[in-house]
Amino acid sequence: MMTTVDVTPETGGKKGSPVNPRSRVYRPNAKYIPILATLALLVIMYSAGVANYENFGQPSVIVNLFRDNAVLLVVTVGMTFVILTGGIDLSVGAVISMTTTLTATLLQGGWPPLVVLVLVLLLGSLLGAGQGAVIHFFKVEPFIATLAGLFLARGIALFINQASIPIRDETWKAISEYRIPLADGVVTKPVALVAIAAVLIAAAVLAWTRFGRNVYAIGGSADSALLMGLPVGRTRIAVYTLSGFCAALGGVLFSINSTSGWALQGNGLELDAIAACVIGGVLLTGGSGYVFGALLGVLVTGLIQTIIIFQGDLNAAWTRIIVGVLLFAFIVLQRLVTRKVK
Amino acid sequence: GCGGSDGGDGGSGGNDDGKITLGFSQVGAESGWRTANTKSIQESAAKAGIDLQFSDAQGKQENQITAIRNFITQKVDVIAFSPVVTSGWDAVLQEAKDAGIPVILTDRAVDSQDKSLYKSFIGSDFIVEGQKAGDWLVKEYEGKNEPVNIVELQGTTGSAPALDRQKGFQEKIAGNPNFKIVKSQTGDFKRADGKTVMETFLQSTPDIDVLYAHNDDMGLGAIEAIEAAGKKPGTDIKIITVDAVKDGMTALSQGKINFIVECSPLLGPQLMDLVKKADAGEEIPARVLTEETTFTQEQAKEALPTRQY
Amino acid sequence: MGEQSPVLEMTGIRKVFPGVVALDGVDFRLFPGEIHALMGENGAGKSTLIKVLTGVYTIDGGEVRLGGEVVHINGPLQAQQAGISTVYQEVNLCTNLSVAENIFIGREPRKFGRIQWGLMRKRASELLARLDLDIDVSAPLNTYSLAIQQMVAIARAVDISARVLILDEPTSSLDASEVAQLFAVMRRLKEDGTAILFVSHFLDQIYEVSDRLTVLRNGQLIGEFKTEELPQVRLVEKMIGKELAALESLEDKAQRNRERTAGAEPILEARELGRTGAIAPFNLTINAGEVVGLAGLLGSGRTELARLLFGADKPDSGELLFEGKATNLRDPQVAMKRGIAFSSENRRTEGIIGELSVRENIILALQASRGWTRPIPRRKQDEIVDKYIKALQIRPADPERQVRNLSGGNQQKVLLARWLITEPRLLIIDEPTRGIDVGAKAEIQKLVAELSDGGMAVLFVSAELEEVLRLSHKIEVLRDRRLVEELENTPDVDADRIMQTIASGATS
Amino acid sequence: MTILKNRLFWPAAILVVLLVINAFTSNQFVTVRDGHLFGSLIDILRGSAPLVLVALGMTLVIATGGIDLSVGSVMAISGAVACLLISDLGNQNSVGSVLLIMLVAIGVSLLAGLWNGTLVAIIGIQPIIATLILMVAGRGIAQLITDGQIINVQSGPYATIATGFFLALPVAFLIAVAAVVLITLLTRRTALGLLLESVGGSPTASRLAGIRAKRITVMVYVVSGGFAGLAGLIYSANIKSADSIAAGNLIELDAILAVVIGGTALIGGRFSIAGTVLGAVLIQALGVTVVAIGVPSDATLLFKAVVVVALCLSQSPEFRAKVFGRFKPKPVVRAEATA
Ligand SMILES: Nc1ncnc2c1ncn2[C@@H]1O[C@H](COP(=O)(O)OP(=O)(O)OP(=O)(O)O)[C@@H](O)[C@H]1O
Ligand SMILES: Nc1ncnc2c1ncn2[C@@H]1O[C@H](COP(=O)(O)OP(=O)(O)OP(=O)(O)O)[C@@H](O)[C@H]1O
Ligand SMILES: [Mg+2]
Ligand SMILES: [Mg+2]
Repeated sequence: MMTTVDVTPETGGKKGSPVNPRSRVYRPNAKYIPILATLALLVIMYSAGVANYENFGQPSVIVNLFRDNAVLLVVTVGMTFVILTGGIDLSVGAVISMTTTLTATLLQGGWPPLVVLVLVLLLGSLLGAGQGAVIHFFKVEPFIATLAGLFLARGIALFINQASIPIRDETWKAISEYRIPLADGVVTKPVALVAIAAVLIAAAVLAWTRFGRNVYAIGGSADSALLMGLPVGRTRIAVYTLSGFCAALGGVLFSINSTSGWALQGNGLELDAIAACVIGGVLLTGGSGYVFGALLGVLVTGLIQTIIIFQGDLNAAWTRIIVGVLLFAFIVLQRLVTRKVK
Repeated sequence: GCGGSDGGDGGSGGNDDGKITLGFSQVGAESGWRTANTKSIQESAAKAGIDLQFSDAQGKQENQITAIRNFITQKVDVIAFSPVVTSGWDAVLQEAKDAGIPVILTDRAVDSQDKSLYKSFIGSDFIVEGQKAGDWLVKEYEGKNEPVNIVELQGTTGSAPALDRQKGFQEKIAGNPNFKIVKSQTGDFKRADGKTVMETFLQSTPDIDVLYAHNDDMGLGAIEAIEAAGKKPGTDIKIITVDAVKDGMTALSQGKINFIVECSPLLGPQLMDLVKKADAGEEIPARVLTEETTFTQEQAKEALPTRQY
Repeated sequence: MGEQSPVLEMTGIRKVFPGVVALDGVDFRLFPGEIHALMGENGAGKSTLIKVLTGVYTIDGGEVRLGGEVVHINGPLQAQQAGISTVYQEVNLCTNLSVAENIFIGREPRKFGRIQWGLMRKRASELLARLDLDIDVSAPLNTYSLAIQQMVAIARAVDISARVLILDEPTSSLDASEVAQLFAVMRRLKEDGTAILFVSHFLDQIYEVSDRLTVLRNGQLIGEFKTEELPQVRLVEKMIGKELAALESLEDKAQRNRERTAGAEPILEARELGRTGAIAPFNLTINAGEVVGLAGLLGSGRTELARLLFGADKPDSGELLFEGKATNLRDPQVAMKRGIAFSSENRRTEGIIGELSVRENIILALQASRGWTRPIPRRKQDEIVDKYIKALQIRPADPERQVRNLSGGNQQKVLLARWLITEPRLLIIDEPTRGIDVGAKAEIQKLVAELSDGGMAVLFVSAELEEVLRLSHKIEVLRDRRLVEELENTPDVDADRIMQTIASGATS
Repeated sequence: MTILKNRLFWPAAILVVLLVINAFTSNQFVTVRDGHLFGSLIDILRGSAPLVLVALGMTLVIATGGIDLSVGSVMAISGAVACLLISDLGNQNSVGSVLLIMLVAIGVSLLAGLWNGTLVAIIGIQPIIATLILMVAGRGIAQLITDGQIINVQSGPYATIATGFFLALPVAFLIAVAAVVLITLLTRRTALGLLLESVGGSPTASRLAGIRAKRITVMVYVVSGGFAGLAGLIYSANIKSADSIAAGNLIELDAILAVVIGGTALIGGRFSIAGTVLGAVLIQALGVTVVAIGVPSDATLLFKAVVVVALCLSQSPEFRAKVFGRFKPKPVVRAEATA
């Protein structure tokens, strides 16, 4: 096709290298192996629960899993974006507490629900954007910038009100009590649907938009991404904004779930979210992982919790130990399976 | 009770041996007090022949909500829990009610307006505890007209006991302008933090007359700090604490603490009574107060040998 | 073309890094439809000039005109929008992404805002086919060798059809055929009116493809010349500021070396050693004092073979004899204990530790082999490091500078120094002259020859056939990840002979 | 000029400000009483000992690009083991037995570190999740050891490590100093520091340079475990009891913060022991200052947030350039003007 001056040797032989047994069929799957392994282990864990505990097999166990972990799920979605760029966001739990406290306070003060909703979501995003800006422009480590954000958000929440505040607003209550029947005797709530929607949207954004791909690129190598002419600063700030938004949304869901606001709400949630991401195969150094993985991570932690509750005879000490043991077993198995298949 | 007839149904679903199943969601294991509370509940459940489904929420409301929902799925007969916070239980309590499972609150209250969401609340009143502490102080300084500098070691910022014990205490001492809370800072209910904070109090405030600690542990930590500063706890600085755990009572009997307001963790037996009644559909009182008292140094010496925790 | 006005004009460019004046009043012009070579020694300031132009570094003085207008470019994104497309010296791609994405990221084909993956992959395959590269474009880039990554970077830059195309040492790890493909593409673009800025240390390539050249030395402009009017020797003189005699003397030396091959005892022997998916089982013997060259095309398995001999990868068949005894090179540490050294072709990710200083990078391997409890005394460190900074002309000659801030060629020298000070019995060097200027390259070749004279065995991997021919006693030819032939480097062996083997090599 | 450019200048400045505030609010900053030093400065130094120890170990772990979340739990375990064994002693004041017990507790902590290191280096689990396992389970183990109760001890020798004085200085402070000196010698007088930084800078390149990255990784987790164990002993000796729930709770966050304030990047590579120590003392001083100046508890966190924000901004060269840059002409520009 191309005429060249040199006598270039025949290079067609490169195509089907006889020594290369790495079958082409396996290749596209290789990147999904961690996720598939996680999924398989999740199923095994669930089956073990069904075999061991009465009523574990009820569909409501699975349905409740989504509903009880809706907040964590939404927050984890935001966290996934941040981690994919190689960053971390410690402020999410605190943003939740700030959001719930503010929501409850404002609703108590008679503000219209829609205004409150928009306001708190905006505030969460703003805080996220601020963190992103500090991280990008001043090259402050994400860890320390978002830790400051954590102090700030929870500080604001505690400053507003230390006590828990009930929400008596009709709209909030109505959403909180609204049930969506799925099957006979199985109901779910709007919060679960919001969470699932968040996962689907995030997955689509990551897979099919430029923004999503830029996120991966930055995580792979921010320097290279910059040299490739990608909008690194913009993307990075957007990612933290998104995480702030997700955390605020999580806070709203929390306030709907519990019709209350409290400054200590969501304490330690950031670690749960990070753990869920990592369990789901998202690489903390950035550039690799999927939202569905993070979803599986949330389900794994949720399922461990459910198993512990169904076990029912563990005191605090044993609860911790068993959680640790299950986590360990899961992670090691996941590691071994992926290593073997590779 | 309205859930009585359903309760039997739930019982048969939960287990076949006809035993009552109680789902209990504990706040966590944040202090020795809480561990004693857990133990009391576990032991008295065993004694009363009640199947206990125990779950530890590690201080998180979301975990508790999850646990309660799972109890509903498991079709337990009765649910009891010590709420992490006061607000935010309406939705899940409604679900329990719809499933016909009676709910009993222990130790901490909820602020639901619909009182039919739970059957009973058994536990102490933190505000009253604060008031008792205030009362003692007011009495102690009765007739003396000198300024009294008080420092306060609060519990975990934002937690119900911390807020209420502060509130009750303040109410009582507000009447006398001599009483002045000069420093108030959280010691997170922990011994070590109580010590560190007290060290700083001692450095920055020359004459402290009274220490009010929201629990024994912080008070015990503070005693260490006071002793290290070369002062005599109980004499140079009067100390009031809440809880009356064994270590606290010992210090009280040794004269290192002046007054302890009891906050008994031993709710188990009373709770099991209520559980049985609730399961049987019997009428039960909406508020059950734990039997608690206060201790002076003399009373402590008497009570100490028979203390269980 | 001369009468046209320049598409790009830089005047009085100055760039200062803490402690170094990288560029000092440099002028540079680029006309549409020309291939302009930027020449200079390692550290002369070529890459810096390019990075200043594309806004990676801010300018400390001077101005840039694009199409006659003064522009202030703030970053690569803006440069790209202004029609400047660049391949930077070190491969700067996101290796976690697929090949196709690396080519198209930032400009993915979209429909309703949704990336069209299928179309993207198809276009990527087509584009690479134009560079005669047939690879799976949906595989992550990090599954491919550095040379392929380099091709992908070129494909990306070429596809961003721009007014100005900048190629900073794109050919440093490409073999002859790939270079030919690249040049063909460059000529086509040139005909279409694109202005191309080209950096290379291969003088032959410069003379083959460039129309005009600008020479830098020590951050200063030496001059702008028409390529055809400047003989090679003069160019080298201009670059290094003195005459280059080293090359000639080496020629003799290599000749002499060829006569003395047999008789030495084997250091390393591979028997049916192989690794599935990487390299087919092969037999290879390396004798003391012998330079063994590996020749082959891009992706032919040279690197894979070399890694096996160092224990960087684990073989899954065959055995390895070290001085006649079977050894299991479990990991590099074991290999080092035996006296094997390996310098990777991928200096950025497998070579230098950017954050550490030149000194620390140089002593790293030696220190590792001594173990952490026996630190090399500081005085000795300084001694060794100074010696090698001088010997290899590492610039700036400041041992405490972060390696990250050195020019590419100087980083390569640091790596070489790292291995030389361990005084290995077998030195495996993968593309050691990659990105190294003519002068230094000659020095390094001389060094290799000397070392082998002194009894060291060397496994020499290079995409540059000339070099392999000049240095090796024995040449192993690879094709399709299979060792197809072993040639004694007799005088009748030349590039054509090897190319023939590669082309017709028995793939039985 | 150059001192202003030093990364540690601003943290140090803030620390000085905090200490000055303390000097003013406290009645004794440093005085001599009963033959030893006393006062709020001494309190701060003594109180920061556990954090300094934990942060030291954390620095090494972070230098290799890892993180250790389990330090708090290890503290709890070590305190629990020590107090349980001491409370069983016939004579709690026997120095020999107490020393032996402390060694046992530290041994257990080293094992915990070995566990972490194995998960990270050998099995290849991401550090944050590998150490999360022990963070969760470890506190459970500590609770099992103490049966959920607070175990009191009345051991003079044990209490000494936290509250005793030696040569007029607090023993806890001296232990911390000894640890700092030890680690500094270990990393800067041997090649360990270089190898650590190399592994943190690029694990692949380090492996190819013949560094046994795995071994080093395991080692830093073991060291981190050991220091956490020591910190746990001081923590529990300070209150003469083992509080398995409170001990070391959230200390990992403070420790990481101290490391980052000290100028060690979380991605690994170059690390600064001096910086970490500065960071740890700063955090302790901040906590004390909040109490000393009587910040109301509902505003405490906001106050801390402001300080941390100020700190992280002050450490950013970009921020300093933007804020202070306007006031001084850039040297580079000046050089050009004269050229
Ligand atoms: N970021 C930086 N910080 C400090 N000094 C730098 C930086 N980048 C480059 N330099 C210095 O600037 C000088 C010019 O380097 P440059 O990379 O432009 O050289 P080069 O001509 O491209 O060399 P090579 O042929 O080796 O690639 C060198 O002395 C180098 O050490
Ligand atoms: N044509 C190709 N098709 C698919 N994969 C290839 C091809 N060429 C190279 N590769 C990949 O790149 C690697 C090439 O191997 P290796 O690095 O040994 O090549 P090399 O001979 O050193 O050539 P170079 O370093 O110049 O690319 C292999 O692991 C393989 O996955
Ligand atoms: Mg260069
Ligand atoms: Mg190669």
